[in-house]
Amino acid sequence: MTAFQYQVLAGPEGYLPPAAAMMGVELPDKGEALIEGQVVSDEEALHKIAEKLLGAENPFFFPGPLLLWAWRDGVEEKARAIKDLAETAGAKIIPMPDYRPKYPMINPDVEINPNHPNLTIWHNNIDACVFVGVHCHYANMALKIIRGGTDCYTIALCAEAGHEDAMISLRDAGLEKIKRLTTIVGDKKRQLAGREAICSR
Amino acid sequence: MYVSVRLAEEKCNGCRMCVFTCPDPNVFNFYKDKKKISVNASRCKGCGLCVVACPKEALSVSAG
Amino acid sequence: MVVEQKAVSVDELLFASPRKQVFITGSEAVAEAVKRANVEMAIAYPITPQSESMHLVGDLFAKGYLRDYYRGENEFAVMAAVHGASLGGGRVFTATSGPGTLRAMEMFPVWAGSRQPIVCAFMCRGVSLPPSIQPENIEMGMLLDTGMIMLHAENAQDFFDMILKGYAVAEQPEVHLPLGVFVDGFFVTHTRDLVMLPPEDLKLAPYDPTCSPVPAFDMETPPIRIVRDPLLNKSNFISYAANASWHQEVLAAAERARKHLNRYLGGLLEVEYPDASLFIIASGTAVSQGREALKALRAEGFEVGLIKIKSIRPFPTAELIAATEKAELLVVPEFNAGGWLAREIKAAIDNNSRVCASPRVFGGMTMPVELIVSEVKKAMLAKGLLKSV
Amino acid sequence: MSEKKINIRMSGLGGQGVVTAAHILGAAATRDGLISTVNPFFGAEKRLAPAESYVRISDRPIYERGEILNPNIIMIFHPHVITMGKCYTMPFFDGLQQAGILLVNAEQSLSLGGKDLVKLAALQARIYYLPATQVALESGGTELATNMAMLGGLLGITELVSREALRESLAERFGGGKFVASGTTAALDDVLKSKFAQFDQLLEKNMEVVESGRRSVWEFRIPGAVSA
Amino acid sequence: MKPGLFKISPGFEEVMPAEYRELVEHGPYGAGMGVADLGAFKELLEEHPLCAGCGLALSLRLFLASLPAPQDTVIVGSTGCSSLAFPQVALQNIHSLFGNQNALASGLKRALSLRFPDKVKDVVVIAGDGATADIGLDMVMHSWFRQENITTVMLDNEAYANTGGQESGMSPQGTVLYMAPKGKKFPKIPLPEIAREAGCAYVGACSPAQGKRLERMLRRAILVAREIGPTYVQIFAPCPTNYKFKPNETLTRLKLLEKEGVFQPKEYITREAQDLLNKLEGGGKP
Amino acid sequence: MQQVVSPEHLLFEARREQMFITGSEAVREAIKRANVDMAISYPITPQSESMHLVGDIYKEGYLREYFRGENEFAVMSAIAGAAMGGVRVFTATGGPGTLRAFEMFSTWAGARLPIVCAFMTRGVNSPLSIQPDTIEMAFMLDTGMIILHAENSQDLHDMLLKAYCVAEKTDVHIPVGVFADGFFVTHTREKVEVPPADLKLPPYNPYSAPVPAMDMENVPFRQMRDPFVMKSNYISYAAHASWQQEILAAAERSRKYLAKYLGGLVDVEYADAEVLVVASGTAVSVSREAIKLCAREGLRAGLVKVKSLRPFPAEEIKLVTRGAKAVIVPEFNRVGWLCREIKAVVEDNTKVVGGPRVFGGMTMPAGLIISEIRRCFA
Amino acid sequence: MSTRIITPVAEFADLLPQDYRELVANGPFFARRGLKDLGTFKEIIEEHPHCAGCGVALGVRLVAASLPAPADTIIIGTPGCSFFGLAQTAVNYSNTAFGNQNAVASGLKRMLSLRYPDRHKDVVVLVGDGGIADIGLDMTLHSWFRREKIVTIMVDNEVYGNTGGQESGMTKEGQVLNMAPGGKKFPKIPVFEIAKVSGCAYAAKVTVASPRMIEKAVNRAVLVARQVGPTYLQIYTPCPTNLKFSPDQTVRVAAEAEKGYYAVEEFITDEAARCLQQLTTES
Repeated sequence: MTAFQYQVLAGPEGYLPPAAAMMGVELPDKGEALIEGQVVSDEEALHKIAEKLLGAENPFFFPGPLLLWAWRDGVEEKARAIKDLAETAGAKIIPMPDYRPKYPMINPDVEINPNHPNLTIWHNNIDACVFVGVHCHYANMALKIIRGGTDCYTIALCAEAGHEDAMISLRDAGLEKIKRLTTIVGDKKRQLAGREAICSR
Repeated sequence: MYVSVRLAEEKCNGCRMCVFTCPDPNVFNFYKDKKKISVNASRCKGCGLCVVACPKEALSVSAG
Repeated sequence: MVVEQKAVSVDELLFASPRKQVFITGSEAVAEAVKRANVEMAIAYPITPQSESMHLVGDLFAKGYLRDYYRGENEFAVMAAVHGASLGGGRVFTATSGPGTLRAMEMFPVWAGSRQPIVCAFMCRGVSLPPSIQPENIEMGMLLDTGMIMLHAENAQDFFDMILKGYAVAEQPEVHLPLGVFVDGFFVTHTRDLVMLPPEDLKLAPYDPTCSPVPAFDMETPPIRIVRDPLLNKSNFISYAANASWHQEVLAAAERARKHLNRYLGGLLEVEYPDASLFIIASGTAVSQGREALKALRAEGFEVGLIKIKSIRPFPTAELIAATEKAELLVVPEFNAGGWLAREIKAAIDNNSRVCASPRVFGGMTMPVELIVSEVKKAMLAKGLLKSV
Repeated sequence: MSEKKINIRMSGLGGQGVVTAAHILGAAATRDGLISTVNPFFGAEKRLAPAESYVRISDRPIYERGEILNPNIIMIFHPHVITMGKCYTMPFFDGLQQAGILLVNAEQSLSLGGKDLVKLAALQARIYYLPATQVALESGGTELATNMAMLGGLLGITELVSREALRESLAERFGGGKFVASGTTAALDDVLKSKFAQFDQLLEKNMEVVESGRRSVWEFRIPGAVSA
Repeated sequence: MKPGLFKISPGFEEVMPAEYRELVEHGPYGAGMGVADLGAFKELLEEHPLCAGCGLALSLRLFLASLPAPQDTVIVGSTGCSSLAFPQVALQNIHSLFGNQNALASGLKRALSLRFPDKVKDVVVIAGDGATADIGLDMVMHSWFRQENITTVMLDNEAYANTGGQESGMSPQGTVLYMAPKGKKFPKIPLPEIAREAGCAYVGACSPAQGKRLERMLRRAILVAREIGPTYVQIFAPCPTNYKFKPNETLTRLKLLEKEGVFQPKEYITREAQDLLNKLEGGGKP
Repeated sequence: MQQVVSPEHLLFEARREQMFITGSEAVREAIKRANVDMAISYPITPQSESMHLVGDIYKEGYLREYFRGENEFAVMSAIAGAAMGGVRVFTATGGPGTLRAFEMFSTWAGARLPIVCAFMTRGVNSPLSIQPDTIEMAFMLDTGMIILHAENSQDLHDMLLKAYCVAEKTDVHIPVGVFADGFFVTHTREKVEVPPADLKLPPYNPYSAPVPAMDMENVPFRQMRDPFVMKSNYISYAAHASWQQEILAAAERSRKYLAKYLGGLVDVEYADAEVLVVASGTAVSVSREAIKLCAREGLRAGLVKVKSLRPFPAEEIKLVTRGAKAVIVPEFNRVGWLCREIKAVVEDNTKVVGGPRVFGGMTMPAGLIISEIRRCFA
Repeated sequence: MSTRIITPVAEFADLLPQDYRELVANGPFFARRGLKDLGTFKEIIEEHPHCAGCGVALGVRLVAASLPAPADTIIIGTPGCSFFGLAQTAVNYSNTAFGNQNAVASGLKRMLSLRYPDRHKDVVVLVGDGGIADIGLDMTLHSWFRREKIVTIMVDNEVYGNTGGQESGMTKEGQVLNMAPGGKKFPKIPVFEIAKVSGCAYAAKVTVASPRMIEKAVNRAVLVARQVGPTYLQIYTPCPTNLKFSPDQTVRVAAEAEKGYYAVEEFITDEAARCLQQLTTES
């Protein structure tokens, strides 16, 4: 093990930061997740996601093509679950319908592009975001660029092995895990609301 | 300040020669009911191919 | 005729099932691997010493193990066609050698950049000029920075295993990179050797294109509006940064392969006699020659160890630093004139004056065990570790 | 003695002459005995796609290369650079140095976002407008002289190079036959030259456009900004 | 070459190997020898390692005997069986890479034209079917498009023979060879016709079964290439080793294939080339 | 009308004129004075412009032959043919073109052809990029060619002329690649000093080459360029290996000529500084800027400009870095091939800092190097 | 493709950007649209950075609008001007290295035939003259020799447009361009004639001045390629920028060429003719 543990924190990380994988951050095994470059249990990560989403001023979900188009069985269900999650977390949604470098410009109000995701982040002052349904290659690119040039806190709900350049990364994020996350977010929100209610009393 | 195509709608007979000669997509839209085209000037590069193609002299390229 | 095959996991195929010993050439070992790899399509172009393996793959096609196979018009075209087939979302195989590798050079970074899990066997030989069909692995020195994963097989057994393991590593969604399995031509391809094979009625589970980090090209996977792989359209800082980030992702993918390589290969390198103060470090056939030298030297009472480097990309830098920490002398025998492995090792470890970048033979020459033995002794002498030879 | 170095970033659309303008400005600076390097950056795009070029002018040797990330002066040749995001950087004034200058080709002031103006004010930036295309059409008879008007506008703000040097550079660029333009630029050169019967006429017209540009530039006061 | 260049320096006559002395005394340089004189002069090709009964080797012999000006001919080859014989050829010859022969010849021909503007230097490419029709096809055709003054000769043995007998683009449809385990899926590449369309002033197709015809076609091709533009000769010589017939059947087989119409000799000549040939061959000389 | 003068006169004695030109134009100015017989071109950005300009001087009569080939592999083959025919040649390419023609470069070296080729480096696919990146140089290191890396247009101009002088030496006679970073050099306009246009290098003499020209005018006639060593046995393998060693030896012999014409394989400034920046190409210029700015903060860093990558100045670098506390290697590519080279020759290579690295067309702000320098001093 | 892949998930449908909503509502994927409907449907080509009056852009647009089954079409391209119109296309589009398009298409077509044996997946190569006739000539011809079932379309602008206007093999003889400073020395490469003898089952030579002919030829080329073998289309798409004519004259220049060396021509083998006949009868 390396003595120096690289931390994947919100940026801006600089001109051309290295990919976290190049700095020794490894993707975890099944049942585990990453928080800021550290391997943790799935459950811990789910709670941390809930905390970050609820603590954010302007959280956004960025669903990608795999989730936007009803191309195979199971997508619609998962999409409903994500929508539910976003609503529960009080997050807005901006889609990433494709990956092309768009000409002549994107409209950062309504879309996000993996080649310059920072534009959408800057434009909308997004301080926390969730990637879901994006092919891993493009998600990794986007997460790295976001970390390089913005201070946005990134969360990846990956159906495959996860993403080191997200501050929190889940792997094998299927329907069950998403629903569990929604439950946690909902519970936490109620707790917070309760606490606020107590405070304001 | 920039050039783009302008339509004199009254001259348009809906032949769509402009539609077939424009190298750029969706600059011209065709309305079947009106039998007329419309122009999306923001997408036009002002080459003038449609002006040459138009049999009714309904199109011109000019600065806006 | 074709054997009915059951699709199983790589673990079951390679680690759990009983193996049977056969006496075959390296080329035959390739065919045995491809037979069990559930490959859909292969494309071939003749070049010595690779041809034989692709003939045998052709035979597999004729028998029904593969679903398509043809001879392309040249290596560049073959590597492009394999790329197209891979874009289409299926598992592919091809092989080439020496000048063929160089002719197709432009395609390798393309494979890596577009994240295609193509497995290609490279039967290394000399490159022009002068032409030579004989073993030599200079081409590996030229491929180091293509972004491909590079494994160097010592013998036919390695060759067989590394091709199958290659698919298992290359197709991991977080890796999804091309993988080259390199062997030294003739020394492996044409040498008959004992190889342990798992049953032929088992094959790898099929490739699943829907797990790919990039969409398959079939108009069945969203997004439909996609260009592979784009010239980032705007010429501006943002596009350059996106391009750079794309490249970093390719490097990162190779890093992620380490974990899987460790698991399937049992480490990126292997050490014999880890306590030795003097190591022979090699890859490919030079390892086998090194093993013989090791025997001879240890018989004379020299405490020599051996480090076999299996993965050239990613390179086992940390493992090498650890393994050589206490070593006083490192002898690196190679089958090429450029000495790329010695350069890699020198760049990877500190106090690199410990590295003796020899012996080097090339042009098809064999590396006699005696040559390594005498180089080791010469190096010891120079270091003052030995009084006289 | 400290180094006097000016970094100028010119952003426009392909065909507007940002490359040519940079070349003429850099060549003029060289004639004035200063050191200059000029480089364009363009992709494989075509006309009316974003194009940018960079001029560095100094009294000392210049070593750095490539894009100018921290310009003192930004020249915007086309409002689309701002309004349609056709620029190299986001926002279009990204990297502008303290007390930098913006020169924009537009007929009237653009409605820059409130946040942009706040940032520019904090930088103590100065914003200038110039209807360069209009000036080019009126004084030069062709919009292809927009770049000359922009150079004029620049000289109207700051005397970076002498009028004589500029004139000589122009003469060399369009008359000498020594200069070889690439691709599309060469095609546009031909159009430009075809508009004028004689070289002298072309030169004089260009200088007229420069003068006219110099006169037509005006400063936009950023509301609430502290004067630099 | 300069007249008189090819002689042994005084004092060394005795020590030179016999084959060189023979070349000097009875070689074909500037001697106007042809196929009819074979056996009566020292051939340009020495002992070589090609298989017994190899039609390609016979073609190469005939080819070398047919050169109108061997003393000023540089040949360019490519990887394949023919290249095994090349080191034994008493002409300056180049083997560069597999398939790049016509590009290399283009550069060479132009360089020699620069250096020897008043002399004819024949640059002749002679390569196998794989090198010409598969891996090198673009460079072959572009030398034709560019109207390079070179002659391209294909030794068509219908297979990649040197690498062990793989199907090539020139193999007949249906043939089972390595890399076509279910039989070749498409017909022989119609290169003579493509050559005709691609700008060759003269195209010939022949076989070593008729040496005189081969000589006529090759000479025509070289003469036309000097004056007009690119020319192409395709020499049909299937490989006994890989097509698995007896070495002594090579020629009978060729004759039979021709009789059956499987192999058809061809000549496509542009009008301009025909005019030139009429002028050159006016004397009735073949 | 040009007068033939000695290389020494042309390069070092003749009075130079100042021009404000791009790197592409600097190529034209060099070729104009290089007495080149023949050039062959194929379009690829950012190289095209230089070969257009070479086409123009062909039309003006400075060259005797010029054409566009069908692809880079064909062009490099045709150039080899011309060189074997005994004339002086020139061509250029970049990025993907380099890789497309890749097989030819070791062939040039193996055939002992003194070809001079300019490489305007750019990114290679995928993804597609036409922007500056030096990764192609990593692939080229073991081709047997001499590899020079130009810092700017002046270097590009001078190195091309000097390349002919080195490449054509009988004891060298191998190809020389002059590499320049695309756009950063090719498209940047700056002051370049050139010798008078009415002077040119002496012509190439094919009969002083270590291998015969292929013209049927010199001996031997029975000469194949370049054969499979025929017999499959120890003797022919040894012959093949010896041939390769001769190519390596030729590159070694070029050291003294490179030293003479380039003034050394490396340039060193402030050799005694605690922190050294080692770089090649455009990265040298950026390093100069960084060192200049650091000096204002009182941080004195030195500079090692590597001009020749092959042969590699291993001893020079080993010596000059021996006393340094840290060695910084900034690069315009993702893999850090120069850093690898440096690490392999610096004995205690833990002091080598690989980076900053930028690529994909990105500019390297001097600030990136400055922060590394600061970190090393800290 | 199934209709599902372009069907947005209900939850996110209203979040899609405008161009996608148009594609879904009014695209050519499942409603058969032809050239005659241009202007009334959302095209699969998007806004692009080609020069004003670009013939290549016009050619690419007309081809895209003519595709008989865009929902199951994959376009393979190569670097060059043609790329720019296609980078935004609403079908799968790939370009890898210059000139290798027909090799990539060969592998892709075969793999798709393996993976979707009961469906037509049209693989269309859409590339400029440099990519097809110069650097990629061998791969073009060999895909024809091998009888690959792919469509090869050349948009012939007679120049390397993207690298700044160099002479190409398809440039007319005598034309002065970069890298041909003394004028091009040899005639246009007769790719069309070569296609006829190289195994193409259908070939056509058209220009952007005849859009309806382009549509007919694209349809025939795609249909024949599905069932019979390789097909080739050569479309004259003149380049105003490098051949230096006014951009409003592109179609006129093409029309003029039709009267001479670019006369419209169709080549069809008997087998392909029978195939088309049968398809007409069936429909």
